[in-house]
Amino acid sequence: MNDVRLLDSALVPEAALARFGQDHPAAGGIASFVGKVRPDDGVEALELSHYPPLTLPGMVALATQALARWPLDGLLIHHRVGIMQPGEPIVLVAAAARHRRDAFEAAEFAMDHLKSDAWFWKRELRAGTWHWIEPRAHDHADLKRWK
Amino acid sequence: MNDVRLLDSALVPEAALARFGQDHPAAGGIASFVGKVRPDDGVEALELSHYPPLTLPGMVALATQALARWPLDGLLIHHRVGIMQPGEPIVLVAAAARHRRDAFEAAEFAMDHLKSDAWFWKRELRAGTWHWIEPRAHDHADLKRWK
Amino acid sequence: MSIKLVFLGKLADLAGVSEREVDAPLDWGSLTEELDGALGDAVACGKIKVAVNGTVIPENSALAASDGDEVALLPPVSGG
Amino acid sequence: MSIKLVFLGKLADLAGVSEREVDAPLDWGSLTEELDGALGDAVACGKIKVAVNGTVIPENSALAASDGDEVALLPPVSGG
Repeated sequence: MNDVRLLDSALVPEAALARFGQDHPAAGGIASFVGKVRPDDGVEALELSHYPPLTLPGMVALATQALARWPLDGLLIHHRVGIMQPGEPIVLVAAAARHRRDAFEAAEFAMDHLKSDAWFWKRELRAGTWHWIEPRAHDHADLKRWK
Repeated sequence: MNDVRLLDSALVPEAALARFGQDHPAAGGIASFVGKVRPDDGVEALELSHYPPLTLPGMVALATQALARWPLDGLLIHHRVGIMQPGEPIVLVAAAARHRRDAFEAAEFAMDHLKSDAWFWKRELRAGTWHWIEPRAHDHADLKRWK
Repeated sequence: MSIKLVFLGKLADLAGVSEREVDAPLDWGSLTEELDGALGDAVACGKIKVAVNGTVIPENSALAASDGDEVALLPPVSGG
Repeated sequence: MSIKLVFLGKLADLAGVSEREVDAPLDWGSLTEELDGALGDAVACGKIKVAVNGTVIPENSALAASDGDEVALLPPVSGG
């Protein structure tokens, strides 16, 4: 029902979405989101690290929560770890549902939690130096929508 | 910037999304929605008709409206006309933006308007007979969100 | 001296054709007289909008089409 | 008689390694004594969470790890 993965090599959203659509032929709609490394701000590379005992289990729990909250046919969460170049996909979320509002909400819910409530640590390479990315106040505002 | 089309043959969401992503390399995220003919309710086929002097111009105006309302890198609206089988994609909407909230909202805005405020007439084939689909009260509630 | 009437959605079913030529000029009164039976009823009572040459007119009663115009009869669009 | 300490995110940079063995048993007091310099400061003051064998403990002060345990030090996750 759910398809939750950590990937240490290229994430190809189109291929994953095509498969997800085939896996849920009865869903009236699929809402999805692809997040990419922004090719601006002088960022030369992004590295995501994770902690295996927590990160994937946390993502699986997130998917289970979404499925309990909205009537979904299925939820897909694919997240990269490792070093990525500007323009590369970092995350793909897709929600299949009978009604489009449910699909949209579940996909946004998953994205908001992945962005600020999942066990990932990020650093950016700028001008040849790695910089760790701190939490942002804005992320917590995003999470409050779902309380 | 915008890519708005009426298609009278198969819509392949994955291919269109891959192209859209390439067209907007600087967008941090792309939110999208695919709506399909639901393979249930005994529906054997769905036919969408349109009126060329109004339908595509209305979709183009919708995209322009979305671009004026959210800071988007681009908006894609591909909509089928003609006869479709259960499981076939009817519509694809995708919004590319720097911030994911803008992308999600613009995609939902476009879907809500396409579903109830665009010049399409639909009929379903059930048990060998075509039935025209009437407007639904729920659609107007969906539109009110955006007033 | 003719006008092209275009029937959309279920009106095309009721008319049996998707378009028909009618004599110019045409106003809302002569249009509803022109169309009889179930088609006439649907147009008169059915929340129909009217487009002239690709522009929806604000009030059906303001219809004033002349030779060469295309008049489209648009039933409410289908829900999602 | 040892415990595996795992450093995540910027703590791995400060520690210079991603993991280190320390003597069992380990509580929050002996852990903060064990880590010195910038690493010690970051752990003591930095809103760190602690996981023992893959489960985050509710209060760092309740840390009580014994031989064979894996103790992970988790700085705040990065924003989106």
